[in-house]
Amino acid sequence: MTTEMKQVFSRPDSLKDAATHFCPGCQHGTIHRLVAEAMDYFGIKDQTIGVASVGCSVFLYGYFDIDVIEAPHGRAPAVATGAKRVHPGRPVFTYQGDGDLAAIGTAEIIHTANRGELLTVIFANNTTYGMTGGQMAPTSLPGQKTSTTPVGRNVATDGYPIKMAELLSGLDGTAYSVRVAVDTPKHVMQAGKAIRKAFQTQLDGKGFAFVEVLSTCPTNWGMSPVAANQRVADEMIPYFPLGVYKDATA
Amino acid sequence: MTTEMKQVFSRPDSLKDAATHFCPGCQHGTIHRLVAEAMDYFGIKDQTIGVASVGCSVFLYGYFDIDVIEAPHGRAPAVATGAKRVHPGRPVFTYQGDGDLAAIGTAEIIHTANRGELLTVIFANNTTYGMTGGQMAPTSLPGQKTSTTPVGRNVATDGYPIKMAELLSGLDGTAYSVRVAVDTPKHVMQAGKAIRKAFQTQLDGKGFAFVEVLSTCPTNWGMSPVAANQRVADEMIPYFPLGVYKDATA
Amino acid sequence: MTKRLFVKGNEAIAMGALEAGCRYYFGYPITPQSDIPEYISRELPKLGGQFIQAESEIASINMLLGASSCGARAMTSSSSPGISLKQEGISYMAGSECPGVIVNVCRSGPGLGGIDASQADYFQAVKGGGHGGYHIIVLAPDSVQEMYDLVMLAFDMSDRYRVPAMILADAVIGQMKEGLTQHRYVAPDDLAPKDWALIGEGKAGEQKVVKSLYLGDGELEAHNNKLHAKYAVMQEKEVRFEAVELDDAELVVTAYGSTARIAKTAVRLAREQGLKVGLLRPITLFPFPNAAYQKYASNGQKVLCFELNNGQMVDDVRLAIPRSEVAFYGRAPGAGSLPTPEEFLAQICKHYEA
Amino acid sequence: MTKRLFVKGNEAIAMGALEAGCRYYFGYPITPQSDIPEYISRELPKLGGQFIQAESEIASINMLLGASSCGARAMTSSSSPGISLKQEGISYMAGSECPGVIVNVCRSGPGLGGIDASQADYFQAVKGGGHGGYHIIVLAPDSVQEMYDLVMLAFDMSDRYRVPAMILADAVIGQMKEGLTQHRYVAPDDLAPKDWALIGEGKAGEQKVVKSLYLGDGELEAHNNKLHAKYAVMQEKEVRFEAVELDDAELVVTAYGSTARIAKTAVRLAREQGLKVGLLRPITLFPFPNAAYQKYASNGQKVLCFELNNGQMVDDVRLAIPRSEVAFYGRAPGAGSLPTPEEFLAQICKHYEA
Amino acid sequence: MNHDVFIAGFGGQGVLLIGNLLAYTTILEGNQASYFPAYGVEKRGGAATCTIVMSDTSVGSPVVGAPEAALLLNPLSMEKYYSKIRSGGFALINSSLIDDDGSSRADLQRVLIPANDMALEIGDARLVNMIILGAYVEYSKVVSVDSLAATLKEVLPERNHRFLPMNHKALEAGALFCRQNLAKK
Amino acid sequence: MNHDVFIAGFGGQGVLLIGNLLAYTTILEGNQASYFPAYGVEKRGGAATCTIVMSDTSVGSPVVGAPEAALLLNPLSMEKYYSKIRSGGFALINSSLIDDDGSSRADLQRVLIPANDMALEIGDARLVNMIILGAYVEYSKVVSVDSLAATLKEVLPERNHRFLPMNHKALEAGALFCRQNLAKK
Amino acid sequence: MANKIIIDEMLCKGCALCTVACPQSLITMATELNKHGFFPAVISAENLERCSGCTLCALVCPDVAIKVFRGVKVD
Amino acid sequence: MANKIIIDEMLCKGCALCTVACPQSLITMATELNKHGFFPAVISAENLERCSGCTLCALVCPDVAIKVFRGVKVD
Ligand SMILES: Cc1ncc(C[n+]2csc(CCOP(=O)(O)OP(=O)(O)O)c2C)c(N)n1
Ligand SMILES: Cc1ncc(C[n+]2csc(CCOP(=O)(O)OP(=O)(O)O)c2C)c(N)n1
Ligand code: SF4
Ligand code: SF4
Ligand code: SF4
Ligand code: SF4
Ligand code: SF4
Ligand code: SF4
Ligand SMILES: [Mg+2]
Ligand SMILES: [Mg+2]
Repeated sequence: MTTEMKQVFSRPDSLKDAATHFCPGCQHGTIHRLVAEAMDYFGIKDQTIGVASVGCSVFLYGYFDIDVIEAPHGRAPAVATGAKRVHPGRPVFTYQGDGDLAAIGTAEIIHTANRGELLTVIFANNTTYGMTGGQMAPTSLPGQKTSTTPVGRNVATDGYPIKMAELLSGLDGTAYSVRVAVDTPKHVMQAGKAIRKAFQTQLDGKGFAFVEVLSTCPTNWGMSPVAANQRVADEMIPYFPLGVYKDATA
Repeated sequence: MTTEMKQVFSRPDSLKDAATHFCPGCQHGTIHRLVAEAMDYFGIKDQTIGVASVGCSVFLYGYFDIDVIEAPHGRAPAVATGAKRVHPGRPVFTYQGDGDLAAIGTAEIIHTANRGELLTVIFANNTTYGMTGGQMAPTSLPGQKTSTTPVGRNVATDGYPIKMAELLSGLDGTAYSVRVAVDTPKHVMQAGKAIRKAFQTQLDGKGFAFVEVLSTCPTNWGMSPVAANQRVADEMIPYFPLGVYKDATA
Repeated sequence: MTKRLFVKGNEAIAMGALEAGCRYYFGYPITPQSDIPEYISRELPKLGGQFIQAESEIASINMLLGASSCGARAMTSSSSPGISLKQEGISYMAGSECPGVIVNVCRSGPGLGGIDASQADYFQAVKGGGHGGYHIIVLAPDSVQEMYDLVMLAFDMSDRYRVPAMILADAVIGQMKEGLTQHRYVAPDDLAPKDWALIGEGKAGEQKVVKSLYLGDGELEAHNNKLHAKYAVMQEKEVRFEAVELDDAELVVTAYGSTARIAKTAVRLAREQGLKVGLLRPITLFPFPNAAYQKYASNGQKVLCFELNNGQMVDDVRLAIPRSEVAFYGRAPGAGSLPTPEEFLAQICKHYEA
Repeated sequence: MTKRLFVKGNEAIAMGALEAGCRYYFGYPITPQSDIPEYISRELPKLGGQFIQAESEIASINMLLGASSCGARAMTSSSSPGISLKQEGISYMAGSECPGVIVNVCRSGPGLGGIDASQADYFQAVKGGGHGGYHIIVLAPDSVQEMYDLVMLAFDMSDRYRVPAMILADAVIGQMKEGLTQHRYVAPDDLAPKDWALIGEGKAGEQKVVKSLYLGDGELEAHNNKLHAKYAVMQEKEVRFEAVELDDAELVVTAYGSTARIAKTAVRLAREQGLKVGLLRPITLFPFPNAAYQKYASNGQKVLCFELNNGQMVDDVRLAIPRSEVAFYGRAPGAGSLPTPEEFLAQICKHYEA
Repeated sequence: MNHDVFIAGFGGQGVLLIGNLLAYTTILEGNQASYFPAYGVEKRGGAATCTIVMSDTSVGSPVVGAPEAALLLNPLSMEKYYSKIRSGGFALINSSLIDDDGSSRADLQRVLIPANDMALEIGDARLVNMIILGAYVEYSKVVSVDSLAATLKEVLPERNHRFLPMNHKALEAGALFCRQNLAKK
Repeated sequence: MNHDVFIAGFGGQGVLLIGNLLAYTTILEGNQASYFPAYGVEKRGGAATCTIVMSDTSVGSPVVGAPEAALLLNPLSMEKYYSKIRSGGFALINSSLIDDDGSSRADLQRVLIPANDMALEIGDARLVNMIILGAYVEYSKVVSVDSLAATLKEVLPERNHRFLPMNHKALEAGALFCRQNLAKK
Repeated sequence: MANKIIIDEMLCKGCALCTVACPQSLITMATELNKHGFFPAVISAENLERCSGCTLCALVCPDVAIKVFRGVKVD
Repeated sequence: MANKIIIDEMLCKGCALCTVACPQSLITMATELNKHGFFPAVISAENLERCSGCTLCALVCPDVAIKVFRGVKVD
C-alpha cells in the first residue's frame, strides 16, 4: 500500500500563467481567480466575452485567456449589452470597480439591470479609486480619509456610501443580486459560489446577475495587506452587509 | 345686509400672466400652477431659483416669475447643485420630465439625492418623451405603444418601467420622496400639499426632496385630454402607486 | 425594387442602413432625427435584428462599440447635442480601430440652441471633437437619395479601414422628402473578413482583444502613426466630390450638404445670367478633396465658400489652395435663418464682378 | 508671499485659482491631473469654499454651469477623456454666455490611450469639440509659474467676455516641479459687475435667465453673430505670445506648452551653433496670434512647427501666413515618445540648411 | 420644367397633405420634386407651411426665398407670406377666410377662391385643401388632376377609399374655378 | 551654469526624494531648476526615475535626451540608461548592486560607489540615496552639501529631525568618496 | 348667496377636464372656436346660478383659466 | 499520509494573508527578498509535515501562488 499525491488546489485554466500587476495583497487577484474558476466550472472559457472597465482591473485581457473588449470608464454594461445582443449564445461579463460602476457608470448599470440584460456583473468594491491614487469613491465609508477627503468623508457634503447590491435589487430586470467578501477562506468559498450562480443565472437566461465583492486596496488605504483584510471585517462588512439581496432565479 | 364676492380661486402670483404652449389638457400646466402656489405660500418667489430641464417644460422661465437656469438634458440636478452651493440661502428646484430624469439623467439624480443636496425636485412622469414626439420613456408602461415601441413596450427587450420615487427613497440622502397625481381634484389637493412639503423640507435643511407627479400627454398618447386623464387612474396609478415612500423630515 | 419611393431623408438613412446589412441599432430620441430610430424600431425586428432605445447617447455609442467589436454592422444616430456626448466613445472607437456608423442630423447650437438645420458641427466631425487627434470618415449627403447611398458607403469604408464613419446631414436633408430609388446593396469584394473581431461562437485559439490602451514604450506612438497612415491612404483612394460646370468656371462656388443644394440653384441662375460659375461639392469631408480644389481652383479662379455657420470648411479649402483667393459667405444657423438661392446668387454676382 | 516655492504644475493651477477668488470646484479624478482636486479638497474648505468630487465629468461641468450662472468664480479640471465628456456642457456654457474655467491636463489618446503628455487635444480645444460652432478662450502655459499666472488670466478673460476659458496643459507641465513665485491677485478694474447672473439673495425686480435656447425667427442667428463678434474683439485685444530671438531669425520655430519648453533648449543650442533661429510661442491658442506670425514669419522666413501630435496647430499657422513655407515635425504622443531637445535641434539644422 | 410653390395655413387644414400629394405625384409622373415642411419645437397646432419644388431635370434648392406660387389658406399666412411671392408669380387666396383681396400687388396673377364655401357645397369642410390643390395644378399644369387622384388612391388606406370620389370632385371643382377665373383676366 | 542629471533606481531607494532635494536646493540658492518624474499607470513599485535640470539663467527643456550625468542605483537602471549618457558626461554607479563596471564606455567619467555597503556602515540601509546625492554634488558643484542639509532640515517634519545628522553624514561620505575617486584619475 | 366662476376664454384650450370635475356638470363646451382655434368651456347663466363655488373645476384646469368667487354675507 | 503545499516564490508578493489563514500557522515570511523585491511566504520542512492540505492558505492567496496536494491511499 502506497500513498500518492493528488493536487487539490491548482491554478484555474481560464487564468493565464502570468504574474499580475496588482499590489501585494490586493484582492482583485482573488476575485480574478474566482471568476476564472467559475468559467472552468462551466467550461465556457472559449465562449466567454469579458468586458474590462477602467480601473486597476483594466488589464483583464492580460490575465484571462478569453476574448475581451475594453470599455470606457463606467460604460462596460453598455458595451456588454451591445456584445450580448450580437452574440446571445456567448456568456458575457463585466468586471468593474466602485468608481467605475457606482459613480460615472451609474446610469449604465441601472438601465442595463433594468433591461434585464443577460449579463454577469462582477463589482469589486474597495471603497476607493485605486488606479488613480486613492480618491473618494461613492462607496467610501463615512469618515474614511482619502486623497480627496483629507479629513475623512463627510456625509453632509460628500454624500453617503452607496449600497449597489441593495439598489439594483430594487429593479425588475435584476434576477440575482448578492454581496460577498474574500477576507476569509469561508467568505472566499461563499464568494466563489455566488459568482458561479451569477454565471448560471445568465446561462439559464434568468436575467441580470450582480455580484458585489468587498475588496481591499492596501496601497491606497495605507495599510498592510493583513491590516487591510482586517478592515474588511471590522468596517466594511458592518456597513455593507453580506448576503443575497435578490434571487429571482428559482 | 348684502353679499359681496370674495375670490376663492385665483392665479398664483409666482405664475406669469401668460398662456402656455402646452397642448390642451396637458397637466404640465396643472403642475406648474401647484409649484407656483407653493412659492406663493412660502413667499419665496423672489428668492427661488428654478432649473429647467429639456422637455416640454423647458420654458420654465416663460411661465414662472423667478430666476431660471436652463440645464442640458438630464443634468438639472447637477446644475442645481452648483447653484445651491453658491446660494445656500436661496430655494432651488428642478422640474424634470421622465425622459430627462429617469433616462439620460439617472446618474445625476441618484448622486444628487445621495449627497442629500438641499433641493426640491419636481418630476413630471407622463410615461413618454413628449417634446420629441412620443417615444418610449423609462416609465412607459408594459405594452404601451409609442413611436419607438410600435407594437408596445416589450419588457423582455426594452426593460421595465422605472419607479423613481421608490428607487430614490432607498438613498440615505433622500429626506422626502412621494408620488402624487393630478387627475382628480382630490389628487390635485394632495399633490399641492406634497409639493409644499417638498419645499418645506428644503427650507428646513432636512435633505433632498422628491415629488413624482403622474401627468398626461394627450398629444402623444393619442387620446383626448379626458381619456388621457382617465388613463392615469386606470393604468398609471395601479403601476405607480401613489403615496409617501420616504419621510425623514420628522 | 426599382419603383421610386417618396420618403424623408431620415427614413432613407434607415432604409440604406438596413439594406447594407446593419442589424443592430442603438439610439436615443432627439429632434430632428427621431424618424431614424422610429423607422428602425418598426423594421429591424422583422429582419431579426436588435433595436435598443438606450438610456442616453453615451450608452448608445458604447453599445455600438460593443456590437461592432463583435463584428456586426451597427449604427447609432443623433443630433448635435447628443453627438457631443458621444465624443469620448467615438475617440475610443477610433483608438480601438472599431468600425461603426454614426449619423449626425445637425441642429443649431451652441447648447440647446434650436432644431433648425446647421452646419456648425463641421469642425467637430472632421477635426475630431473627441480627444487624441484621431479622425473619422465623414460623408455629407445633399439629397434623400444620397442619404440612402452614402450610408451604405459609410459601412463599407468603415469596415475597410476599421475607422468609424459619420454621416453629417442636417435638419433640411433629414426632414425633406424626395424621390428615392432603392437598390440592392452589393458588398465590395475587397472587404476582408473581420478576423480581428469577437466573432462566431467563441475564440478559435487565439485571444481577441479590442482596446485602445497602449502602455509599452513607443507602442501608443506607433499605434497613432498607424492610424494616420490609414488616413493618408483614404486621402489617396476614397475622396469623393461632385463637380458642377467647373471646367470653364471663373468663380468656383463650394458648399456641402444642404447649402450645396441651395447653391446648385444659385449656380444655375448665375449661368442663366451668363456668368462662368461652377460648384465643387465635397461628398467626403474627411478625407477632404484637396486635389479637386487644386485642379479646379488654383489657376486664377476665385473661390466662394457657402456654409450654414460662421466659417468652418472654408479653413480646409484655404489649406488646400493657400495661394487662391477664397471668399466666405455664411449664415449663423437658427430659426428663420436658412439662406435662399436668391441670397447666394447675390453673393455670386458680387464676387464675380469684384 | 514672495518666497519661492517648489511645486508641481498641477498644484500651481490650484493655488492660482484660489488666489484668483475661485471658491467652487467640481471635478472627478483622472491621471495626470488628480493633484488639482486633491490640493483643492485640502485648501478650499479653509477658505469657506465648496469642493465637490462629482459622480462624473459630466456632472462636474454642469455643476460649474450652475455655479457660474450664480455669478461665482468656479472651476473644473480633468484630462483628455474626461474633457471629451464635457463637450456638451462646454457648448451649453458657451451658448449661455456663462463664464468659468476648465483645465485640461492632456494625456495621450485616442480612447484610453495612456497617461503620458500629449498635445493632440488642440483641435478639440480651439475649434470647438462640442456642437454649434462656438469658441472658448484657450491658454497654454509652458511652466509651473505660468500655470499659476494664466489661471488668473483665464478667470479675468472669461468674466470679461462671458466666454468659458480653458487651460490647455499636459502631463509634463502638470507633473513637473519648478520654482513658483506667488503674488496677490489683483482684479482688472474693467471687470463689470455680473448683473446678468443670478446673484445675491434674490432677483431684484427683473428676472434673470441663463439659457442657450433661442427659438424666435432670427434670434439664434443674431445670438451666434454676437458670440463671434466677441471672438473678433478678443482677437484684437487679448492675443498673447512669447517671442524668443525672433528679430533676426531666418528660421522661426513655433510650439506651445511642453514642446515649447523643449524647443527653447533646442533654439539655444542652435544659436550656440550660430544659426539664426528664434521661437514664437503662442500663449493664447484662442485667440490665435495671427498678427505675430505675419510680423515675424511672412517676410521670407521659414517656419518649423513642433507639436506632440500628428499635426494640428500647424493648420492655424498656415492659415495665418498662407504664403510662407511652414514645415512640421511632430511625435505622436505615448509612453516613451516625448521628443528631446537634441531631436528638435536635428530638425532645426535640417530645415535651416534646406 | 421648373416650378415651386409655397403652401401655408393652420394645422388641420391639410396643408402638408396636399404638399406631399403634389410632390409625390410629380415624381410618379417621372419628374423630380422635393417637399420641405417647416416644423416647430412643438410638433402640434399652430401654423403649417411647406415648400414643393418641381423640375423635369433636377431639383436644386428645396427652399425658396421668393416662391413662384403661393397657396394661402388663412389670414395669418396672407399677412406673413403674401409679400414674399416672386414678382410675376401666382397667388391663390382662400377668400372664404381671407378678407384681403391682395390688390396691393399688381405684379401677380391672383385667384381669390372661396375654398371653405365650395367645400361645404361639395359636402365636407375638410375638402378645402383638395380644392386649393386642384386650382393650383390647373394654373401650373405641373401634374394633372387625374394623376393627383390616382396618387391619392395609392396612398390612402383601403378603408378610406370611399372618400376618393369626393376628393376627386373637390380637385376638379378647384381646377374649374381656377380656369374660369384665370380666363376672366 | 547649465546642468542636468538623470536619477534611476527602484521604488523605495529614495530616488525621487533626492531629485526633489537637489532641485529645490538649487532654487533656494537663487538658481532655476526643474524636476520631472517618470510615473506609471501603477503609481507603485517598479522603477523610479527623474530628471533634474539646473541653470543660473533659465531652464528650457525639463526633459533631456542624453543627460550630462546619470546616477544609477540598481542593475536595471544600468542596463536601460547607461548607454544614454552624453559623451563626456558623468556616471555614478552603485557598485553594491551593479556588477557592470561601465568600462564599455571610455567617453565618460565614472565613479563606482558601493552605496549600500557605505550606508550600512553609517548605520542605516536607507541612506543609499543621500550618499549618491552627496557624490553627485561633489562632482557637479551645482550646490553644496551644507545647503542640501539645510534644505533637508526645512522640508523634514520636526519629528524626523533626529535623522538629520545621519543624512548629513551620508551626504558627506558620498562627497568624500567621489572626491577621492575622481582625484584618482 | 350667489357664487360664480369666470372662465377666461383666451386661456381656455377646450380640454374639457373641468366639465368632468364639476360635481353638478355645470360646465359645457362651446360650439364656436375661440381665437386660438379651440372650443372653450362655458357655463350658462342658469347653471351659474347653481354654482357652489367649490373650486373643483379650477383645481383641475391645466391652464388656470377659471376664477372662482364665493358670495359672503357682510352686514 | 503526507499532504503538502508548494509556494511559487516568483508569484508570491509577500502579502502574508496565507500566514493568517493557516489554522496551524505553518507559513512564515522569508527574510530574503525575492527577485521582485518582496519577502515571499515560506513553509519549513517540519511545518510541511503537519500540513493538513486544507487549502485555506491557497484560497486567500490573491496571487494564486500556492498549490496544495493531498496524499491519498492507493492499493
Ligand atoms: C472618463 C474617465 N474619467 C476618469 C478616468 C480616470 N480613472 C481611471 S480608473 C478610475 C477609477 C478607478 O477606481 P475604481 O473604478 O474603483 O477601480 P479600482 O482601481 O479601485 O479597482 C478613474 C477615475 C478615466 N480613465 N476616464
Ligand atoms: C443630449 C440631448 N439628448 C436628447 C435631446 C432631445 N430631447 C429633448 S426633450 C427630450 C425628452 C423629453 O421627454 P421628457 O423628459 O419625459 O419630458 P416631456 O416632454 O415628456 O415633459 C429629449 C430626448 C436633447 N435635447 N439633448
Ligand atoms: S492600487 Fe489598490 S486596487 Fe489597485 S492594484 Fe493596488 S491595491 Fe489593488
Ligand atoms: S406633447 Fe405632451 S407633454 Fe408636451 S405639451 Fe403636449 S401634451 Fe404636454
Ligand atoms: S365651482 Fe364647483 S360647482 Fe361651480 S362650476 Fe366649478 S366645479 Fe362646478
Ligand atoms: S379645464 Fe380649463 S382649459 Fe380645460 S376646458 Fe376647462 S377651462 Fe378650458
Ligand atoms: S493547506 Fe492548510 S494546513 Fe497546509 S499550509 Fe495551507 S492552510 Fe496550512
Ligand atoms: S498569500 Fe500568496 S502572495 Fe500572499 S504571501 Fe501568501 S503566498 Fe505569497
Ligand atoms: Mg475601487
Ligand atoms: Mg415625459
